[in-house]
Amino acid sequence: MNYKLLFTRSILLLQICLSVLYFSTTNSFAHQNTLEKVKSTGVLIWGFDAEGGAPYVFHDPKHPSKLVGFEVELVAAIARELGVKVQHFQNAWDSILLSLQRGDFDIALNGIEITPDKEPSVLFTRPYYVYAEQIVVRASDNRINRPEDLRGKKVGTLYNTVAKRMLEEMGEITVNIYSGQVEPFKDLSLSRIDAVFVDLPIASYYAKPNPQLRLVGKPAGEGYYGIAVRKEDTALAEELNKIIEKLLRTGELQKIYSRWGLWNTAQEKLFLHEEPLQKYTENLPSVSEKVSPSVTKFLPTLLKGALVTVGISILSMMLAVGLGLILAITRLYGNTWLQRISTAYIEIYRGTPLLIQLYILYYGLPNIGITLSAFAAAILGLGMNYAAYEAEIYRAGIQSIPKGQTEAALSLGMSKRLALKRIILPQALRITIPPMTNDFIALFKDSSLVSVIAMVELTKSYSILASASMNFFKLGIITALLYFGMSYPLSLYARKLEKKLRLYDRNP
Amino acid sequence: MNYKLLFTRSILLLQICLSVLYFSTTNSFAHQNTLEKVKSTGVLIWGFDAEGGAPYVFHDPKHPSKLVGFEVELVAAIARELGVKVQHFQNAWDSILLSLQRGDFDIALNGIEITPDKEPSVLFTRPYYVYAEQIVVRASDNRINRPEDLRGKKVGTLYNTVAKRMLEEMGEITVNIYSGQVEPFKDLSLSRIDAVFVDLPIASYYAKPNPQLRLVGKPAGEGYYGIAVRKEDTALAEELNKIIEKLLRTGELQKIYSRWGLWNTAQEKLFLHEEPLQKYTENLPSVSEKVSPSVTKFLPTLLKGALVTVGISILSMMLAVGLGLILAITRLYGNTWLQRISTAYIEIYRGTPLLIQLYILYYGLPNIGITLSAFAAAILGLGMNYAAYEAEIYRAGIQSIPKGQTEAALSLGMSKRLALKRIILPQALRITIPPMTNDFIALFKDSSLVSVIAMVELTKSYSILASASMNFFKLGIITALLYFGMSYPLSLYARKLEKKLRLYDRNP
Amino acid sequence: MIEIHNLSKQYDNQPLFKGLHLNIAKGSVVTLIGPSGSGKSTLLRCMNGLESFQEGHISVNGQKLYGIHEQNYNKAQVHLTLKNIRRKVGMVFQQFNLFPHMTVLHNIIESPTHVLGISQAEAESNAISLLQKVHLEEKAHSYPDQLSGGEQQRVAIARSLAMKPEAMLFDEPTSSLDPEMIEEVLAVIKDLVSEGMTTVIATHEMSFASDVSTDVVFLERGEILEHGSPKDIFYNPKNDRMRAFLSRFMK
Amino acid sequence: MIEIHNLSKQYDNQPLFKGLHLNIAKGSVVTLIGPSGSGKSTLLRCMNGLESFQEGHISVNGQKLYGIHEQNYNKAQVHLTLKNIRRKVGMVFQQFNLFPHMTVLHNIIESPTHVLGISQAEAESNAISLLQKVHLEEKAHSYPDQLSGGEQQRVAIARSLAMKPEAMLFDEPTSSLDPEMIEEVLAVIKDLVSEGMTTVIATHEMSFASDVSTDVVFLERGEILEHGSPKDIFYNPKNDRMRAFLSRFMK
Ligand SMILES: Nc1ncnc2c1ncn2[C@@H]1O[C@H](COP(=O)(O)OP(=O)(O)OP(=O)(O)O)[C@@H](O)[C@H]1O
Ligand SMILES: Nc1ncnc2c1ncn2[C@@H]1O[C@H](COP(=O)(O)OP(=O)(O)OP(=O)(O)O)[C@@H](O)[C@H]1O
Ligand SMILES: [Mg+2]
Ligand SMILES: [Mg+2]
Repeated sequence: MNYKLLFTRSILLLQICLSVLYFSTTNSFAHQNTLEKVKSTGVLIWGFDAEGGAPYVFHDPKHPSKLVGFEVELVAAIARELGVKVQHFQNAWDSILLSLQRGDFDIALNGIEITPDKEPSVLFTRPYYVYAEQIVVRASDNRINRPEDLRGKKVGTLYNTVAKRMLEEMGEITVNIYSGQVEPFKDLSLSRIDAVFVDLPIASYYAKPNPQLRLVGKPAGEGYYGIAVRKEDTALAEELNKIIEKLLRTGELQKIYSRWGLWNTAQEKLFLHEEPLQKYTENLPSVSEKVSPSVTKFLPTLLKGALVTVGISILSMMLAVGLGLILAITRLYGNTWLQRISTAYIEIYRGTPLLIQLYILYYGLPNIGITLSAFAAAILGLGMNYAAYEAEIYRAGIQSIPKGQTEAALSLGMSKRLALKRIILPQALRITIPPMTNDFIALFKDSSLVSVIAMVELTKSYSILASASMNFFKLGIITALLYFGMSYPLSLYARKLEKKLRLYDRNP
Repeated sequence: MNYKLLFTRSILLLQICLSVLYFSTTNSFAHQNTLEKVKSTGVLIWGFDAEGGAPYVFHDPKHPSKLVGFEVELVAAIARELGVKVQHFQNAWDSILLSLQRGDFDIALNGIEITPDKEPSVLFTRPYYVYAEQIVVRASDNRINRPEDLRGKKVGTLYNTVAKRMLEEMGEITVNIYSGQVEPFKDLSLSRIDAVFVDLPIASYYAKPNPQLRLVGKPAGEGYYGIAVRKEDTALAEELNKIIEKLLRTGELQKIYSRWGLWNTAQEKLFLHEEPLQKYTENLPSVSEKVSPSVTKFLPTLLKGALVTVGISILSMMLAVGLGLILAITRLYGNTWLQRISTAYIEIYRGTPLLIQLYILYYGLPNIGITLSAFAAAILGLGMNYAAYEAEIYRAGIQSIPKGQTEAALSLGMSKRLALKRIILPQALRITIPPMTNDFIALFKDSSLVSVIAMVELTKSYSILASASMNFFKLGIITALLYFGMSYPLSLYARKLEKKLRLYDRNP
Repeated sequence: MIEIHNLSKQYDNQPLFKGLHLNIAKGSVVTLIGPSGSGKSTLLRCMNGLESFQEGHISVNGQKLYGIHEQNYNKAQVHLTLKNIRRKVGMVFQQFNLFPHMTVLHNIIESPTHVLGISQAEAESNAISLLQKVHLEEKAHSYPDQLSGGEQQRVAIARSLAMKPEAMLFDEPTSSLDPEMIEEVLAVIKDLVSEGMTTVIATHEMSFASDVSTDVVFLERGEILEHGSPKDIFYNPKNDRMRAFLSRFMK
Repeated sequence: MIEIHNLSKQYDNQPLFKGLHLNIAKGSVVTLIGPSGSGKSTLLRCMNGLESFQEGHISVNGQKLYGIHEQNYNKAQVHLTLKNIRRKVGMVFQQFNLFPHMTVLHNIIESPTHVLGISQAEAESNAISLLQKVHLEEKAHSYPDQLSGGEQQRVAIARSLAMKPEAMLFDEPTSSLDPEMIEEVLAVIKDLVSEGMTTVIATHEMSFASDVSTDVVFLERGEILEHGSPKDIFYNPKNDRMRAFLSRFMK
């Protein structure tokens, strides 16, 4: 339930959006010499994405309005060297280079890897950091020793990280994306996944003290982060190169990285790259690529999440319907003991929070040797919880049918079972459709609870996308619409079914 | 919905508890000379509470297994001066001095105020920090200028802070406790509260950039934090005093505090207190006070939270029942337009997340001039949401009654309205009791959502207590039992009512 | 008192009445006879406004109910008309339709206290005397489902009479009654008639019809085949169809 | 075929039957008559095991149902006994109890196809011929709530007969029927009797009872006051109470 956080943010952002409407200024000086502009105005505008950006750039948890991170300190040092102040420009990570081209800010510095595919659109400075990723496996598992061994395995990682991107690029890997840093290691210990692939510091913190886990292979996927500027800003890039050189030589860069626990021997390589990795080009940028980042490109991911939500909801509702029916029938017609058991089941499952039930299923059962997959635990947890509610609805429905109907069926030689199946339940169904529809719709939303056990459903997808793009409000509306889009057809279908089952002599 | 967080923690802690069972060692050398023990073993055991402890001691959000905070650095410096290593001992804040006396650790250093009431039980060193709290009000509000002016006002603060304790000690103040740092200032702007009273740094970050708010008065409640040791450890205390002196003189203390944005001129006063504020006493400690911290003392707070949950649930259920009935009746008997409106209401309120509805009520309506209290917004939000569900249940109930009943009533001269009230609804009620009970029980748990709008109900109370005491698992069980304790009597009553309303010729 | 003018009604495009006329004078006792499915119950339900019809109008005590295809049909007006009609006209259903959640006594006093505003005490004493009339005083505190079929039928009659209507519509009032009870109910109805009550009864009990009625109407497939005094109808039927229908009674 | 031995039953400590004995021979047609509330319906329901009783036993076709206070009462056994009894004994209820969610045709074929395992096609052709017998073939695809009272009654009879029972219990089968229909149903029942069907009928229609039955049982307050041939009972009643009850019929 990231709800709270999400919506605190979305409301905040709504307010931000509104104030932006008042104070918005479009930067129309995009293509003048940026270095000159920076020096004359005394302000360096820095583009970055603060969400999910620790330890790069992130909101200080104790003072959420304050940004911290090694890149914040790096940019501060750069600005100091330039003799200017820093102005922050928050931008969705995915569209950061587009915004840079459009002229929203002067430099983009936010863990942007120096790769050839970016060469046509922006200019990079010399690298300022060498990054790497680490594999963690179970101590007893000898199968995985290199990144290549991850193929065909189930690997956990964190969302919005280089590691995740690397895994997805490797292909043939089932990637489990977590938002918490504890859960992937827990699932690894429980053999639910085969390996964890994350930033080395995280791997060290969690896996090293745990005797069940071990780090294997050298940190992989070494690469370089550079500062991106617009292609025409060669002067700015050269100035930045000089500053990086200086910060390296004076040891200030090392100090900053050490403070964040990020300094390692790999960083020595920074000294090797006195020239930018990429050659300057004198072409002017193509203006054709200035597409504003659109929400529609997030739709596939949201729809995938919605699909998971629908899948989980439908399967667990099926379980709830079946089990609920059994519970209702044993409660009504069973012997004293069966009645007591089903009554107890109903009271306990209704009376305790669903989340506790999910946790016991997913993290508790492994203690007695039953390790369920996240999907199975989600279906079981939701289904068994809702079964208690459905049982009561069915009981009410069955009890609303006049006894004469059962008597007529029995006197025609039907068994109690057959009478229930052919005569009572079909009539009861119509009365139970509206409350069942209620529950099914509520289930769509309750199913977001399963995100705690590493399932990426709609709310989780929203959360991932929103924190990656900062589009909380727009995405929030789309997500709400998607939820509505699930429940409304269900309502319509239920209404139609109800009409079809209409018994003539009932009230309107 | 702090659920996720809470239960991630509670499971973590369950595991911690279990491992503690394996590795637990009881410190049986409590009463030997602690300074000697520390020096001979080379380990200083430090007691603290890491939850809700920013910027004192807290889990680094990027590496949750790592502790950070200015006190961590301070203790590191002290240990370095002593020539020993630090061993961490997590302890509930409320029982930290009891545990110190019991011998669980050597020093307690965790924002513990030097106050006379603690004199009989522990020994304090000279102060290591001067703390203060700041009042924030609306810029337009001239009523409050000093802490004394807060009397009779509604004041927002954060849970588990000195400011909260100060407000509660002042008395005659309605204290609103928030867990997020943004919301109190938002509520202050909306005139829902009259002032915010929090740590100066937080006040500065949030209120200074907001033209609607201003800081008034000098930072209040200035006081001193000291290191607590056992009463007999005068040697240790003197050693610590020397170290604090040294850290002050060399400027290292200032450096640590500056790094955390905690240095201010008030800290100069630290130089004035070369002697401990409290005189050493030579009495041995009384062993009689070694009571283990019991969960029962949290019960009153939990019960208070449960009361709020029950209150909110009952009131909003009453609203849901009333409004749901109106919706069901207009949907069944209203003219085309009324039918459409109530159908749309039902579909929209069922189809969209409750949290969005709550946010719009509480933070959205003020934009059009309607400012609801948290309590009113909670009741309205939950009630209006559940009304949509109840409406469908009532419709099903009404439709299950044979038309002959209405016809008989009409032919006896009753109006449609009277027939509905006296003949149809009483019969429908019985069928609607089980699904209504379902919803009422679900409401108990859904009502925890209102904690986002500064209501302290059961889940929130749990969250506050658990983070204050680290008793996640025990308190979690108690909380689940309390929820069960609310729903079970309701179930019993519903069953009794059902039996009373039993119509003879129905199925069992 | 009740005038049915050119009544046309159809169920699912299946015509039942095709321009039916009938006048029921104040104080008369009209029995509707005819084979099953001929439209007796439907005609009674139309008179009480429980069933709408397509054309024609029914006037009760001067209050006019129009068919929904008529020009004079006015939805707002219907509401008021129905209220007035139903205050004056009681109805006893073939399936009784007692209120299962109320005791016999409460079934009876419900409408007098809530519609007419009669005091609880007065309504109860009225109810008791009505229950005595139908020999059910000892079942006053039973629930409908604890009663036999005939007992339920008699409660339904008492419940209708408690509203002191000016006209009563009975749908097969004697079908669940034993012969003795039929006598009793007959006596009750005769009493009512002597007090000027207009009564319409759908029945299969020819002897009951011939005993009690001033007019007999013979219905077949929604048409009035014959309308006359019991003597004319039962002992001198003009119509062959009628004669065949009555053959068993005539034996 | 049906033997009732020392039957005692009470409702809420209100005794109804106090040691009742009755033997119903195979192929006989027994009518139960008596005032409303005398226990006719209850007696029928006991024979079909729909109502439990405190003492005595009822044996149908050799299958014995014991009172719940009897030593021989065995809950597990009851289940099997009931199944056997109900396969052989059909019942038509006073309130019809048609299945409202099924068409007339489906009401009739439901049990034959699901209990007896007869094919859909065969069950349907049986059903159609039964509907023809009760003159309702054109209502085969209507729902019960679209039928008149008499039509529902006839469907209920057809539904029971579709199970080809060896004995039939009718609770006021003619109460909603018009005189012609009574003839028809009588003919149906006579047919059944000639095929060896044992029949028990609770009725208020004395002429029907005297026409059709081999035995007449007069019940009053749960006691059998008289038991004999129709001739004896109707034309030579020994009992004063009976004579009073029959006075109207005798007229
Ligand atoms: N469920 C019940 N609870 C209590 N009393 C009942 C119940 N069912 C029936 N009775 C009583 O038992 C008596 C016999 O009822 P039963 O229905 O057998 O009468 P009946 O002979 O069929 O009457 P009728 O001719 O009116 O149908 C009646 O006095 C009735 O009130
Ligand atoms: N809701 C309905 N939908 C369709 N047809 C209906 C409906 N109600 C009644 N009918 C048909 O209208 C005709 C007249 O029904 P009605 O109930 O008035 O007959 P009746 O004269 O009262 O018969 P009975 O003596 O059997 O009670 C019947 O053929 C019946 O099937
Ligand atoms: Mg009828
Ligand atoms: Mg009966």
